[in-house]
This record gives sequence, structure tokens and C-alpha cells, in this order.
Amino acid sequence: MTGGDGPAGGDHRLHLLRQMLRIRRFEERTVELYSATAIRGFLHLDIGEEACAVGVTGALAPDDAVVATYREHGHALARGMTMRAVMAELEGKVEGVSRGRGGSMHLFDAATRFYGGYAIVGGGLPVAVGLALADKLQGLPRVTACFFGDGAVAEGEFHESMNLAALWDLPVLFVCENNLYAMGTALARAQSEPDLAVKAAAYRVPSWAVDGMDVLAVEEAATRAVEAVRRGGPHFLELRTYRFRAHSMYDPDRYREKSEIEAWKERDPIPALEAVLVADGALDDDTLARIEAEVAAEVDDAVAFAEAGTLEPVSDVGSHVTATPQADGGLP
Amino acid sequence: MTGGDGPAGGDHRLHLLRQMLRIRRFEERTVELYSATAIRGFLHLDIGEEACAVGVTGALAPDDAVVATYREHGHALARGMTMRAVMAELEGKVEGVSRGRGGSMHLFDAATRFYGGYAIVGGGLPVAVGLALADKLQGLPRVTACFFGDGAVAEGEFHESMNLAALWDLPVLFVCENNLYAMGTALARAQSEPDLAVKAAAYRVPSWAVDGMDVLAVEEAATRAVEAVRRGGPHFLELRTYRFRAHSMYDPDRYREKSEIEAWKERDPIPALEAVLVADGALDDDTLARIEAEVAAEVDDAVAFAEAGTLEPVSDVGSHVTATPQADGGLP
Amino acid sequence: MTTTTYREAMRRALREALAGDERVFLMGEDVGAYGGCYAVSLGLLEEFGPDRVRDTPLSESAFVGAGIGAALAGMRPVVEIMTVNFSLLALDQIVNNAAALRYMSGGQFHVPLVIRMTTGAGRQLASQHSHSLEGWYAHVPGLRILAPATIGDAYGMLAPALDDPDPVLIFEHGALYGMKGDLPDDPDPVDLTSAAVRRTGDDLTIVTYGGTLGTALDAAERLAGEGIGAEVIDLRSLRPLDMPAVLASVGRTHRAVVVDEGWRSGSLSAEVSARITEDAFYDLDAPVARVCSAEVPMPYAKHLEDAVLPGADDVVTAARSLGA
Amino acid sequence: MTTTTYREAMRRALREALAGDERVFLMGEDVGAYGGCYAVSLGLLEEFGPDRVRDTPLSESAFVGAGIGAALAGMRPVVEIMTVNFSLLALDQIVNNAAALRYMSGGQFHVPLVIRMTTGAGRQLASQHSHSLEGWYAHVPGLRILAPATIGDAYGMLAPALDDPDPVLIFEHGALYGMKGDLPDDPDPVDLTSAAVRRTGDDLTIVTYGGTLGTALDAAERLAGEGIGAEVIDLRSLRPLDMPAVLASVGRTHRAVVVDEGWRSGSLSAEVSARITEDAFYDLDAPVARVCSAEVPMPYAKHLEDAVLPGADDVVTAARSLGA
Ligand SMILES: Cc1ncc(C[n+]2csc(CCOP(=O)(O)OP(=O)(O)O)c2C)c(N)n1
Ligand SMILES: Cc1ncc(C[n+]2csc(CCOP(=O)(O)OP(=O)(O)O)c2C)c(N)n1
Ligand SMILES: [Mg+2]
Ligand SMILES: [Mg+2]
Repeated sequence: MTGGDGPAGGDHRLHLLRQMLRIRRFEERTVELYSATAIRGFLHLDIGEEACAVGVTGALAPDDAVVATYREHGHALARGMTMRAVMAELEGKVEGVSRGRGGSMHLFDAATRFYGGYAIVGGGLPVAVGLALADKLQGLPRVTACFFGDGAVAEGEFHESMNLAALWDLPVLFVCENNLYAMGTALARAQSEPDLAVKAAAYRVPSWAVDGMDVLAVEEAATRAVEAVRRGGPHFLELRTYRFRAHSMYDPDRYREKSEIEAWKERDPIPALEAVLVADGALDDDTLARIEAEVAAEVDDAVAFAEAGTLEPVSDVGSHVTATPQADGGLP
Repeated sequence: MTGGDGPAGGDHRLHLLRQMLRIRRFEERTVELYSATAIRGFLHLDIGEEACAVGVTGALAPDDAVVATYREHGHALARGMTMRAVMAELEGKVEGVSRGRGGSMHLFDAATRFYGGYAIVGGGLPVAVGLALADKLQGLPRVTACFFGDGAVAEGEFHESMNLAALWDLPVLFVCENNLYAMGTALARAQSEPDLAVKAAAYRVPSWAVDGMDVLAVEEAATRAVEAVRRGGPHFLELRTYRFRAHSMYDPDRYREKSEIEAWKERDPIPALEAVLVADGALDDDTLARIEAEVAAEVDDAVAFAEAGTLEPVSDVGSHVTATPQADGGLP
Repeated sequence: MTTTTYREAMRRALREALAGDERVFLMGEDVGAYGGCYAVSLGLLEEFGPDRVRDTPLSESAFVGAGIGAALAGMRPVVEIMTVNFSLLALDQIVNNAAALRYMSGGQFHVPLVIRMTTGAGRQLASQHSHSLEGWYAHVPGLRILAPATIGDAYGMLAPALDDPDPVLIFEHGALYGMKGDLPDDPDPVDLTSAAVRRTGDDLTIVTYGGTLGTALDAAERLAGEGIGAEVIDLRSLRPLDMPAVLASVGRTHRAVVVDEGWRSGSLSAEVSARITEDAFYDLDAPVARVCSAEVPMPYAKHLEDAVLPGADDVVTAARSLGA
Repeated sequence: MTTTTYREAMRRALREALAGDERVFLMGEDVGAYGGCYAVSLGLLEEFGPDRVRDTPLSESAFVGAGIGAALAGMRPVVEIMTVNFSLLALDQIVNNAAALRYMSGGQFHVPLVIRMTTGAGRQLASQHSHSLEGWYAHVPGLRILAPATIGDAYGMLAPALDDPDPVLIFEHGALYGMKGDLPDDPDPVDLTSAAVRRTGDDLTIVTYGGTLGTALDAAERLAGEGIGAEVIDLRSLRPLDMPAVLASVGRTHRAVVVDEGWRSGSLSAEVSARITEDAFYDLDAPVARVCSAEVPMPYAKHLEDAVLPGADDVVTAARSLGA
């Protein structure tokens, strides 16, 4: 399933490039909007990690499901939510994917079976297990891709969910975006065994560890993993990646060496793919400029859409708590 | 540390035998008392598993700590609580180890550093990690032995606690009494990877798997494990054992084959040790009869003590909620 | 009309739900091979097989979350948490996912999940196995909280709970499972939104639910002997509360005692008391009284547990103190 | 006297505790290298080292439980749970172990543990990051629950909390960290058991705590403009409650509004309201009113969040409705 503005032409790799650029440019704009206070709350950027969202969602079928975390703009866009609706959500407008109620951390979209947007670390994993259980019980050959971070691996819910999925042979693709940090806590300071593949083995869940800065490698591994999951049972995909930005807009990023960040930026997945394409003769400056311009136009359009969006009437604040409004709702 | 009635003579194995017999006969009596309604609530018996409690506590030093589950009569007795005080607890008397407030599931004893008696499965593990953390921070060369069942391994707290202990290199001996069932759920129906040593490895915690029906093997392995823990870092001991009785007095035991139970009874740790001792010439019928008689007398004495015990005055029911009584306590 | 027990009534409801709707399945610790910790699901594994009567490992957070996910994807899971004491391990899933998903997705998703659990004390299970925390759950918008106190409700609440497109929690008091009584062969459907008047009276309203309904009725009987007519209201739904029913009664009796088994401070009784005062202050001839458990972790010894729990004596005393 | 912030006051208290008692250590997610999620512990790692300012993995249940164990063995841990929203994952440890151990061990063991966490909404953090659940904790016997609303309390509550031989939970409202004010160089010790009158008045009592103290004071100011003298009581301790202080005020004013940021049904306000009615019914000229949050998962959009949260307007309206 592809998001955004239609087919990307003959070379599928150009499509992947465009997807990564859409995420990158979108998020760069959100930083500006955050400074301008059009976006508030917590804002967690995917910048540097775009290959993960793009590569994995590229391997999914339209009726597969996605469960993600609070760091999910990339996943939402790559999965096919419109930039307009995501931007409107970030600006708290009713035209947003979650009517402006979710914000950056809670993007939902029934059309693409995007089940959120979970902000309690580890909280999405059991839900993914249940989605897959429903598929298995209904005999539907669908896969649920569940994204989470390296930090989530320490939570009890990781353990319980891996076991349940493996025990019941459920079609879950566990995707760990290992960016080496959970906020300020480096993986090696959080895990006695930092090799996550060893952990997966403890549940008899087959695992792959992949360069998360290489979108082609991610997509290839994800494709094989999704096939394996569809044939039966959960698999674990570790994507070795890095976030270029701080954890959130509040984070002063005191816990990493500048040199470490710079070294990882050398491996930025976007220029990396561009270089491959240029070397292959599949991309030239003009094409790149055109794609960049189209993406910039899409971002501009999304911002204009969001800004023209409407605020949900305050009188509706009590709707959608339950199907039938409860007397206990209402304003203070 | 040894419990009960003084030194057991020259052959240490006779001491182990006596300890197992004390637990067995004590618990057999509790079954009668339960039928007679002198004991109520949940009563979980250790019968069949005595070698675990006896072997492991035998390897501990007096100022080591123990954390156990609701199935902890054996551990309490082996660790050195008096039979009187445990029986009084089961009968809800103020002379009980926990003043009759804990009952069978919550035996506590400051003198032997027995920190309970936890009835939420998995709930004792984090506490054990903390006890060990305190020891490490205070530079005390103490070990905390933490008992739990095979069922607890599925809980998130197992995962979190193993990781924390390993990450921080804490002196915890994790002792899994693998009796193959969590209530009615067989291990293989609860764990995608039923080999628990593989799980321990996922935290880089060294592990031993030992025949839990052989008290000598348990004690030997526990002694080596305790030494290793004292030198540094957690270790994991899997004791392969079996409960001869139902999970609790409420359990109709529908989920196991009679033949399976009978086969395990062939491996009863008490006759097994007796046979070894007899073959060695270390035990004869008279000695065994004497030990049995002494144990029976101790049980009789404990029951008499418990029955002569007093009920805590109802007016004290609000004491020991906090050090300073809170106005919010008191009766309904 | 059949004579049955609360346990059997619940089982009958489960059996009918499983038989009537392919999307329904039961999942929890020991619901299958063991026969259910309290034997509620006894025989259902044999009847419906392991896919639909599904034993789970000890992992409350994951299997409750799995129920949420399965509900999101179109199933109608009934998740059993063995007791409310263990539900704390799954509370994050219930509060942050089940209850919030409809709202935070802007109405796109909903969670038609039923969670059943045993609650309450009275069986000498001590500090970690005797909680009455349904009042906490009743604090959470997005959840419907039910407490069947009768055989009719034990049977009749499950089907409409499964029909509810949103998460419903059913709290079954552990002391009620053995209760005997009659159940019609074809009972009327139950309305989840209304409280029930279990006894009428003009002098005093006793508001309660679940495990303490019996206590309240005993107290009412004794008060009747003293010439005090107590009306007993069984809330049945703890969220939302059927305050109109409560207020109608208090409007006639002018006095109220609220009884529940939770610790008093922050109990559901506090909410009921506050609401009565808010909405019927000028009807009241005396302050609303509460009868709850003493605020201590539950002791094991029977005489202490009895002292801690609210009893008919305590209700009678409270009623008298209102000058009814 | 120094001008400082709530955050810095808390940090100063932590620094002094760490410096003054070898047994004290701070533990939690990102308290060290990151500098504390809300920068409360910034610099403490550098000052006291990683053993005493201990970053934990994301495993709330285990590290809170580890705090309990360490407290049992003689340490004085200060455990930070980043926010109350995550504390649900550790709730079992808090309720079933920390709160119950003294009681169920018959008084043999006790848990001198301090748990700090951020609570509250107001920063557009949406449904899963905006809870005010301190009222739940105030339901649990065995715990002491504190809510510092001022800089003096942010500083002054930690030391006596550490001296308490039993578990103490401190709820710091996230919107207060940046609040500026003065702190004496050598402040008087704080008494944890008493509420504080933050403003005097004769016509009405506003009872609140923590993040809504400012709201209450704003409302009182506006009411003063209308000639209504509102007394504002800051509960400070949510368990136990200093009801004598509340009742003394209501005895004079005959009217009360209780304000808190939790969802109304089952809120701490319900308890305060019920207690006022129970103990001062005949003093009341009007029913006790409550001003709480709307019962919805918190929406992200600012205008919706503002509408959901209790504001000074709502307090003024409630006060007027009592005819003060
Ligand atoms: C249960 C829980 N604890 C703490 C937090 C605060 N928190 C938010 S994100 C985060 C780090 C998560 O790290 P990781 O899983 O590696 O994901 P990343 O942010 O690196 O993508 C923390 C500690 C939370 N949201 N949930
Ligand atoms: C968190 C939790 N869930 C469920 C229970 C109910 N329960 C009590 S013991 C038990 C089985 C535990 O099995 P295991 O850990 O293997 O210990 P065993 O009883 O075999 O010694 C269960 C499910 C509980 N006490 N705590
Ligand atoms: Mg990370
Ligand atoms: Mg077992």
C-alpha cells in the first residue's frame, strides 16, 4: 500500500525515495509550526528513521494492519494517510485524522487499518496481538505490523506479547525500531542483553536484524518477513536506526555525543538512496528537483489545509466517549 | 540456616530428610485442619516439592534473604520459622508469624529475613531485586533467594526483574520451581519456549536446571549458585519438580492424568532420599521411626500451640496499617 | 423456571453467547482445562473447543490487550480476569486503550469487549486477594461497569453487554457464585441502564450493589422489625449511575445509607453520597451515611475479616443514626 | 530568601536529601543522563554518581518494586515515575506490596519509600498523558498521598516524606514546575498532616489541592470583586485528609465548593464532598458543589482541553450557584 500522490513511475525505488522525502519535509515543517505554536503537546520526530516506516509499510498489503507508537508520522504517511489529514490533526483541527483529539501521538485511520498511535510505551503490543488473533480466528490471511522502540523491549508487555503471539502462532510482525536510545537512556544501559535477536529467540520467534538506514534492505527484509508471518506465526524485525533529532521538542539532547549524531547523519537514508539511484542512472538532478518540488507543494498544501481547518465545537467535546452518550460526560 | 529442632546429627543428609519430613507431615496435618475448618482461605501445598525448599534454603547463610510465593509453608519451615508460629498463622491466631493477618499465603519473619509470602503471581520478583539492590548499595555480601513458579515466567514482572537484576549485577538467586503447571495450565500451553534456561539466557543470566525431586542435587546446585551469586550477579535455578496435590484446596484437579501424578509420585523426594541413606547404611528403620516420631510430636505440639492461641482483639484491627494510625482507619 | 445458581446462570449466558454468535470467544487464565477458577466456565472447553474457550498464560496485560485488539478487529471477546486483584496488572490496557480508543481516534474505532472478573472479600483470602476495586473502574469514562447481584442479572447482563459497542466490565462478587434461586426458562432481556428497587420502603433508602445487596436486604428486614421501612436500591450499573432512580427514592424517604464493600475513602459510596447531596439536598432530613469496609488491607483471620467488612449490623446502626 | 521555581525547589530538596543521608537514592526513567524528564533532577547525576541517581530501563513495575525491596532492606529510595499515566503499570506493586506489607506481615516489615510522579493535564498531551489519578491512590490504606501546590511545599515535603517509615507518594502537577516564587534560605519544617488555608474568607470555602490551587485562588479573587469572600483551603495531604481544617472553615462559611482536576465521578472531590456532608450537614446552607474535569479522555486540541479542565470561571459559577 502506498500513500501520497499516486504512482511513482517505473522505478519502485523512486517511490521509496519520494515517501521518505514526504516524511522528512513534512516533519521539518512541523518543527517550524511547533515554534510558531500551531502545533503543541509532545512532538516526536521520525527524522533519520524514515527508511523504517517506508520500507516496512511498503511490504504490507492493503488490508494488513498497523500498530505504531507516538513517533508515527512517518508510518501514517507511508501507510497512506493524507498529509492534509495528518497535518490537520497536528494542528488540532476537526479535519484531522482523529478529529484533532489525538494529536501527534494518536493518529488513527480506519481506511488504512492504522490502529494508532500509542503513547504508553509497550501499550500497542498486546493490541497488535489481539488484531492478529482476530484474523486467525476469522481465517483471514492478514498480517499486523507492530512498531515499537528499543526502549519498549524492557517493558513487561513486550515479554507477554511476544510469548502470546508465538504460543498461539499469530500473524504479527514485531518491528523494533532500534534507534539505540529510549529518551536519554542508551540501549546498553537498559538491557543486560542488548542483542535483541537473542531476546526474540527466547520466545522461539524468528528474527532478522537489518540496517534501518537502508530503505531497500528494510523493504526486502520486511517483504520476506511479512510473507513468513502470513505463512504462519510471528516474526521479529530489528531495524538498526537512529533519530537525528532530540526525543521530543522538550528534549535538550544532553546524553549523546555530537560526533555520534554526526556519524549517523553520514548514513542518512535519503541521500543514501539518492546516491544509489544516481549511480544507477535512475535519478538525475532534474528529477530530484521535481520530486522535491512536488513534495514541497504537498506540504504547503497540507499546511494550508490544516490552517483553513475548523475547530471542533466545544459543545461536541463529550461525543465519542461511548456510542450512546453517558450522563456522566459533559463539561465541568 | 536450618529450622526446626536443633542439629540433626553427623550426617547432613539426615538433616535434609528431617526437614522434608517436617514439611510433609506439617502439610498433611493442615489438610485435616482445613477439612475441620480450623484453616480457611486458600491453602497451597508443597507436598512433592519439599526438596526444593529444603535444598535451596540449606544453601543460604543466616543473613541472606528469602522471597517466596503463596506456596511457601515449606520455605518458611526450612528457613527456620517455628512450626508453632506457622501453624498458629494458618489458624489465624495472634501468635502466628504474621499475627494471623497473613494466613497461609503471607508468611513473614524478620528474624530469618523471610520477606513473604506474595500471592500476586510474579509480585515478589521486583521486591527481591530491590532487596539485592540494597545489599549491593550497602556493600553487604548477602544473597536474596527468590522463589516462584513456572507460571510466573509468563508475567511481565519476570522479564522486567530478570533484566534489572542482570543489568545492575545484583545478588539475586532466581529459583523457579517448575512443577509443570500453573493451576490447570501446563507449561507447554503457557510458554512458546518451555525450556526456561533459554529464557534466562536472554538476560545473560547463567542458569542451572536441576532435578527438583533430589534434595541432594538441589542443595549442591543451590550451593554453587549461591556462591556464584555472592561473587557477582544474578543466577537462575530451574528446579524440575511436581506437586502431588491439587493447586489449592479448591482445585478438583481435572487437568492432569492420574497416571502422570502416579509416575511422579514414584520419584517422591522423601523415599528417594531414604533409599539413598539406607543403601549407604546411614539410616535404619529405627532411626527413621525416631525421626518420624519426633516430627509427629513437633506437629502435634504446633497444632496444640495454634489451638491454644489467641485471637487478635477486634479493636486492634486498625493497627499496623501505618506506623502512626491514620484517622481513615477503623471499623465500618 | 429452573432452580439454578449464580455460577450456573453465568455459565448459561456464556454458553448461549458462544452458541449464538461466532464472533464471541472466552479467554482468560484457566477458563478451559481447569474449568474456570470459580467453575463458571466448566464444560465450555469441551463444548466449544480451545479456539473459543482459550486458556491464557499468566500475562494479564497481554491477554486483556489482546481482547481489545480482537474487539477492534470485529470479534466479541469475553475476557475473564480471574479476580479484580490481578486486574491491576491490566489496568493500563483498560484505562488507556479500551476506554480511550473511541475518543482518541475521533470515533473511528470502538472496542466491543466484555471483561468479567470476580471481586470482593469474605473468604479469608487476606490482603492481596480481597479487593473491591470496581469503584475505581467506575471512575473511567468510556467504560460501562456492571455488578450483577442476582441470578437474573448474572444471567441477563452478558447478552446486552456483548451487544454494547463499547467496553463493558462485569464484576461478579466471589461470595455469590453459590447463591441459589430461580431463573425463568426464557427470561426478559435486561436493561443495563437502570437500577432496581429490590425492596420498597418509605422511611429510608439503602443504596448498594453486588455483594452487599444481601447485607442491605438483611438490614432492611431487621429495620422492618423496628418499624422502619427501608427501600433497597441495587445500582446494578456502577457507570453510568442511574441517579434518577436513587433520587426518586430519596425524594420519598428523605434519608439514605450507601453500602459498599470498598474502603470508605474514595469509595463508590462517596460518589453516590456526593450526588445525592448535590441533587437532593433540600429533600434530605439527615446527611447521607455510608457503610463501607474498614480502611485496612484485609486480614486473614475470620473474626478480623468479619469486623472489617460491612455487615447488616453496621447498616442498621447507620440507619438508626439518621433518625429514620 | 531566594527566588526560585517549583522545579528548583524540588531539586534542592532532593539534593539535600542525597547529601544528608547515605541511604537515600533516586531511581527512575531518565532521572540521570537525560537530566529528568521535567529537569527536576538535572545535575544530580554529576553530583552524586550513577549509584545514587540511577537511570532505569522502561519497566515501571520492576523498578517500583525494587524501590519497595530496597526500602525493606534499610534504604530510603526516592522512586520517580515519570508521570501518573505510567504508574498504572506499577500499581500492583504499590497497592499489593508497598501499601500492604506492614499490615500483612503483622507489623514486622515496613516500607519507607517515597514515590514521586508528575500528574495532571494542561499541556495538550491528549488522552494517555493527561490523567489526574492521585484520587485513586488516596483510596488505598497504608499510603500517604501528598500534593505540593506551592514552592514551599515542593521543597518542604520531601524531607518529612523520607522520614515517614511508610510509603509516601508525592504528586507534582506538571504545570507547576515553572512556577516562580520565593523560598526562605532555611525554611521551617513542613507538617505533612495539615491542610493550609491559602486565603481567608467568610462566605464560602473552596477546597482544592495541587494544580488547581491557582484556579481556586483566581476564582476567589474574582468572587472578592463581587463581594463574596472565599476561603481557599489547600488540602496538601490527600490521604489522610485533614478534615478538621475543612470542617472548621465550612463551619464558618456554611458553603463549600470542591475543585480537582480528576474526572468528576469517583473523584477525590466526591470523598471530600461526602465527608463534609457527613460531618457538617447541619452547618451547610447549600449542597457541597464540585468542579472537576469533564468525563472524557483528554482531547488534544487546546480549545477542547481548556473546555474539559476546570477553570476559574467554573468555580465562580459553582460558587454563585450556592447563593454565597
Ligand atoms: C510506560 C511508559 N513509560 C515512560 C514513558 C515516557 N517515554 C515516552 S517515549 C520514551 C522512550 C521510548 O523509547 P523507545 O521505545 O526506544 O522509542 P523511541 O522514542 O526511541 O522511538 C519514554 C521513556 C511512556 N510514554 N510510557
Ligand atoms: C497475577 C496473578 N494472576 C493470577 C493469579 C491466580 N493464580 C494463583 S496461583 C496461579 C498459578 C501459578 O502457577 P506457578 O507460577 O507455576 O506456581 P505454582 O502454583 O505451580 O507453584 C494462578 C493463576 C494470581 N495469584 N496472580
Ligand atoms: Mg529508541
Ligand atoms: Mg507451577
